[in-house]
Amino acid sequence: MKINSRSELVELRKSLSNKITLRESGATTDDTIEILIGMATCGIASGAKDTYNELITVIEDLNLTNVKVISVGCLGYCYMEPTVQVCIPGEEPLLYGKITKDKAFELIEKVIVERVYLSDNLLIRSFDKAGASNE
Amino acid sequence: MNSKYTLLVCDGASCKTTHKANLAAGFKKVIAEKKLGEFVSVVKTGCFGICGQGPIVKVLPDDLLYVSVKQTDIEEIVEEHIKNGNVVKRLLYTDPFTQEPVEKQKGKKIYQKQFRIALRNCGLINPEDITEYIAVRGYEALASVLADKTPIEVVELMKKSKLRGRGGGGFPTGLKWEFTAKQPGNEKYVICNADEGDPGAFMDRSVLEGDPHSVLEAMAIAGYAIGASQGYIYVRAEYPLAIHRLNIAMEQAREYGFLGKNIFSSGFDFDIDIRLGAGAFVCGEETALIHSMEGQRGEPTKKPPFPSVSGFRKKPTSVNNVETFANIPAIVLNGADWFASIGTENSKGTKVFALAGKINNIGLVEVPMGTTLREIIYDIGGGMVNNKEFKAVQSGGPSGGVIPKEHLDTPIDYESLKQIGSMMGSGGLIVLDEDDDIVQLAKFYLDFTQDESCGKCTPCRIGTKRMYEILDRLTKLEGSPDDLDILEDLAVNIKNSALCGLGQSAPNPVLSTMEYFKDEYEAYAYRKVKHTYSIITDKCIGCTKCARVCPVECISGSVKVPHVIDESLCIACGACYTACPVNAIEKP
Amino acid sequence: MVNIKINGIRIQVPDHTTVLEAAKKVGVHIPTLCHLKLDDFGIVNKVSSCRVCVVEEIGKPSLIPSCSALVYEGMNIRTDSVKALNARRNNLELLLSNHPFDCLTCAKNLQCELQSLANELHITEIHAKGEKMFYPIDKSSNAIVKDPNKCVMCRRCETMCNEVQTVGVLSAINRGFGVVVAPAFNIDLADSSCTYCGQCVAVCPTAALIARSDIQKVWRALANERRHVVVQVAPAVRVAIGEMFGMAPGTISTGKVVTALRRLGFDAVFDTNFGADLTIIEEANELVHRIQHGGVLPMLTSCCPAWVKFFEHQFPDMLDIPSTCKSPQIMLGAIIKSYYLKNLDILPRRLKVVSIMPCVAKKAEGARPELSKDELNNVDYVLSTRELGYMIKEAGIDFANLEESEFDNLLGESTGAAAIFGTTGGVIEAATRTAYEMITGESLGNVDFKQLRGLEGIREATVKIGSLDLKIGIAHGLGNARKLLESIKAGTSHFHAIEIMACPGGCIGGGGQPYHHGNQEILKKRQDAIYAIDKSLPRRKSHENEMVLKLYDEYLGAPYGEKAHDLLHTCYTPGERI
Amino acid sequence: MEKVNLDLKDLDLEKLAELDQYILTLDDPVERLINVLHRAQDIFGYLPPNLQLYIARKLNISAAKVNGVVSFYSYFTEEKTGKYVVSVCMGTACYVKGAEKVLKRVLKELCVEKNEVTKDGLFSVKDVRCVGACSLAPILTIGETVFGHMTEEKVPGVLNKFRGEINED
Repeated sequence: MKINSRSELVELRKSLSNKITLRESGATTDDTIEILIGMATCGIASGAKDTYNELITVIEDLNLTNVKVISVGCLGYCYMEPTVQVCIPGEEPLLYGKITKDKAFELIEKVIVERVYLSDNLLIRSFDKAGASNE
Repeated sequence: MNSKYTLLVCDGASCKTTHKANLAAGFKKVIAEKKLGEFVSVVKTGCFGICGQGPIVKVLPDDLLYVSVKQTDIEEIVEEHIKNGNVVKRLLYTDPFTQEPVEKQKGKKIYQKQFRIALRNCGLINPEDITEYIAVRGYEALASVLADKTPIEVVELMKKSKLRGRGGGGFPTGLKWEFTAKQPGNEKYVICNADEGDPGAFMDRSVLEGDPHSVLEAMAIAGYAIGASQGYIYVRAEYPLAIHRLNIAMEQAREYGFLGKNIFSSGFDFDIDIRLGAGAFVCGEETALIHSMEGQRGEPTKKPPFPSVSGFRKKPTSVNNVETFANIPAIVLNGADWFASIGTENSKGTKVFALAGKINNIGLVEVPMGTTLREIIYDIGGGMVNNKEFKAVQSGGPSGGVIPKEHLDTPIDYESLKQIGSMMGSGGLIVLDEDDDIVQLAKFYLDFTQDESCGKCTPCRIGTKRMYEILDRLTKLEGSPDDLDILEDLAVNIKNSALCGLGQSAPNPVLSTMEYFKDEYEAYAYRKVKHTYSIITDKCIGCTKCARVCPVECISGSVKVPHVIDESLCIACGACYTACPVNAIEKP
Repeated sequence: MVNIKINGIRIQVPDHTTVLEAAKKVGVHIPTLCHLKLDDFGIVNKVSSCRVCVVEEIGKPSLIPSCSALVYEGMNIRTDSVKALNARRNNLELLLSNHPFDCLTCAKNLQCELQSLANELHITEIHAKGEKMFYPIDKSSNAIVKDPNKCVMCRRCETMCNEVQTVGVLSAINRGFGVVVAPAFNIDLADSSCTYCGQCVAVCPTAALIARSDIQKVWRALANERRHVVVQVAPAVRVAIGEMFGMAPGTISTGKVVTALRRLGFDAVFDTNFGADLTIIEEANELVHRIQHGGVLPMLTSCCPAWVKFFEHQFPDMLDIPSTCKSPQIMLGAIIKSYYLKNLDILPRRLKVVSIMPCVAKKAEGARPELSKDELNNVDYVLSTRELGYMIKEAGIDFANLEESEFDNLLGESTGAAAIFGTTGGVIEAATRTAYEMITGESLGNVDFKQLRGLEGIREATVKIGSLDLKIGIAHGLGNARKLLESIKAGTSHFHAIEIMACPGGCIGGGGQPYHHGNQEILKKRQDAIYAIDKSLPRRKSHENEMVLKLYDEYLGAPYGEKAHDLLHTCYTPGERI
Repeated sequence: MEKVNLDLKDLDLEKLAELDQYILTLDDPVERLINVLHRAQDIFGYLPPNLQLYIARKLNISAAKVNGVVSFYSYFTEEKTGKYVVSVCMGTACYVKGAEKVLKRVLKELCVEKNEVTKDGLFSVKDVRCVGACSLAPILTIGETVFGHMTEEKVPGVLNKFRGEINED
């Protein structure tokens, strides 16, 4: 689909805004839960691929139709790889570190299903960033 | 009362367990009682990271923090702030530096030392899905320059932002574009230098893997500004994932018409191709990079002529690195003034650093220029592993130098780092602790440099080899005090007379370590370095652990009796040092 | 014009002047090593890699290479700052620290640019000693010895081999301290498609690339009383050898060379120019034969052995177009080993033919198997002009003050046509003089075909011979030869005859000549001398050489005939390109 | 000197066809020599002299130029490698955390020098510059697999995993 003008682009972006507000603040009109997993070289070297596959398996096993796993780049927390960000509509997105394959089930079960935190893996987001959602 | 508030109530693990507070429920209850439900919503959030002051409540859109909030404070917050619009000053977060209560969170250094521009999308969007990039205003910067600005205006914007090259030298990007734009001729090129060869640096890789579209978009903007319709990304072959994602991104960008002919119906054509590196550090130097792209040995040529005059295929070429490009869409969208408001006087914006070495939080950080090393290492980096003593931080890779303790509070920018004998380089920061041998480290770097020297010019080809040999002699205790003079002379000469920037900076690891750790060099030169381990009798508890791990069985002693190392047999492997539970072993 | 300041002296110089050139104008000398400038041939080696010519530009942190840095308005240079002087010394010391110290027995002793620099900068101690590069010495070829351990990475040879000659044998291999200039995979030169043109040797500042020395073998042959040792001297030698004895470039010393050779003990001294006249008669006949019998055209000259090797390796599918004539040295060798030999009462093995050549490739040519008869080479030993100079010096002969004498008359007569073989355009001019009279049957009044002379890399001319417009092409330097060959291959050029010489300038600029160290003035003087010899001779057409005519009469029979074919013609073998 | 094999007949025809096919897709294969070499190394596993010569002929450039380029870049290897290439990262982060010891142990375990192939053809060892996963320092990679936080002691176990694979074949 070719975008021919700035206004077309802005229209398209507006239709996609839920994606970002969910990840930034939890605000969304959708009810899809997103799990972002860091899949850059450092993440993969720490086992992110295995975690990714395991997350998908667990989600399928539990038949969680509103949970999407999305591979993203590196957040910079290399010492805590693999890192996972859980974005639940209406809640501040939370970041977890060292979510290896064997932690995947626990993450889904506790965070998504039971809605409690995995306190040992909780990672403090330590940065602010140049805005994207403001115009 | 016409705005809708959101209360973000800390529900982090720490707050939950230490205070056993159920603040969120409390707020909901009070709000319901006061019938304010339609004006305010309560959202439980994760930890804000200042757990010592928890529980915390963040009020949006006022964007201010109340700390140490107790059940008994709920009533007051709702009544005063929500209903009457007055800030509850006694609960406000206090800035630890100024001791002032902070009313606004954003833009102030509260706990977030990092500010991400180049990495703004890394880890937040799916790099293989262009719609996610579009959702964060992707390609709007390109759309806006094509719609509203002439190429000259884009160059002016870049000049005004004062963005400087993030690859090493720190040359102003706007000026580089201006030189290239002013050259006659229609055939010009934009090159993205993604040959991140500095060992210990991986920020460019992260950007390419996490946010490839921002680079593509910026290259198109550069193409428009300088009058080029073709760009190339010169990327290390050692980065297969980055190459894979770039290829996907380029394909999607073409599909959406962000690359190719007549972009945004503006008549501007621009496309990008990938050229692979093949393992040569020197190809980070722009003339060497261009030769490599032309299928030649990656040997630098003298400048001038600069690539902006005669570059790829002898045509005017602008070479910028990945991180530089990654900043550009944000600059276009937020304005040059916004960017120029961040950082120090001569170094604007932020810089990404790759933190590694003996530090707890190894990873990538992006901080405003002017942040001190102490903040990076202790506040962001989480301090030293095992609480060892900080010795120095090596910055700028093989072209940079070490920065010792006394300069930890230097605000980092291009000039200040140069002044203390290091350089920004690509932004690798390797943290060293008391166990690290500085002369060995210098030797490591010289080994790297002489191995990676292209071999073209005399000072680099032979000079770095001789420097390495001297360091090797010294560390084997075969050197002499004269060697120190020869080493320094060589270093100065190479710096003065090598052909390319890499050669000229190759001696930096030695020059800076000699400046700050002269005594360690002298210890080797005068052969005062003790190269065996020994046991501090007073501290030894006779646990026998050291004797058991010693590979040459040179430790003797019986249980509960202080042990002794036979120094004539010790091979200084350090096994005993690691094994000792009571720090009774002294290092050489 | 721009205004600059050098060591405080203000000077105005044209744009695009280098700092080095500008400094020269104010009488400031800056040492150089890798720098090489041969403007007339379009060669500037500007790698700026040795860093021996660095100077300080006030206000700049790094030193700049004066050989390639261009001046600009307001530039302020110090060539004499301590910073620059130290860097030069230090870099030279570094080069020396990686150099074998066998100067006393080195082939380049007192001819070595590195050695001169060490003397100039008065280096008496190497401070940073260390490991030296080690690569085996390549003595595989009959022409060139390559000792990478003496290489200073000036890359002049690489420039010559690739950009000027387009032979493409040499390249920098590996990197860093281990870098070496070598053929691909560091194979031996003999296994490569090296043409032995010797241009690398001509520009190498040290002894990393030198011509193989045959002096000892020649001394031994001369010392053995049972050997009959004869010598021949090529046309370009006599205008250059004087330079080795302090004589001005372009001094004609034909007679002195003959005297010197006799004093060295050669039993007979012959003139390769005789062979050249013979070549012309054969070549002109071949050309006329090809034109009149619809043979392959154009015909290419084949006097230059580097050129022969070049087309064998680079154009193996075009081996039918070069003339089948042997080169003058080999023709003369063949005649000596047959015609001359039959009047001597000795075993063929005991007759040794030595050639004095301006060339490195001639050494390899002498050893080509197809150029031998009954397992005896047409030529046994080939000495370069330089080598003859060394022998004369060793024998204590005061060359500059020698009396002059004549070649042995049996194979010593020659014409002006032969003399001009030594320069680009000469062979084809000589051939034209003969072909003209052969085709038209008329006597040629003005023999100076000036349209064929000059120093441009590729020249074209049309000579009217009766009703025929003879189209002639000339190229010197193998890069130019390649261009011409490719245009023929592509069918865009149509010539009757083409002359090619591998070295820039022709044989006067040969790889075996006294080192000109990049000074093209010397080459021009040599060329002038060649034409002066031509002009001074009573006979200027090869077919007027009475000795040559007598040779055909008595021995060879008809030109381009059966016996001539057997003795004076050869064949070519396709080679690999590597 | 050891004779260099320059016999083009020793090259696998099928693999050459694949390389030719790739070269055909390039508009300027001479400028893209490095890409051609990458592809050739992907197909053949390494770049032996006769393959370099083949590429030179194919692109109509000198073999010296091709070899000059191949020998300049450390990513290209002219020697056959083992079935598994053990790459020990020698980036600074790994270095300060003891990568040298790991490398030494690997070489000792396999009884080889750097860039040498073990007798069974299974392994060859090389040191590489920064893999870019500094948080796992010191790192060692075998094929695509990354082993982080390496110690000398872990080396035999890691290698055995790959030895085992062979036995199972």
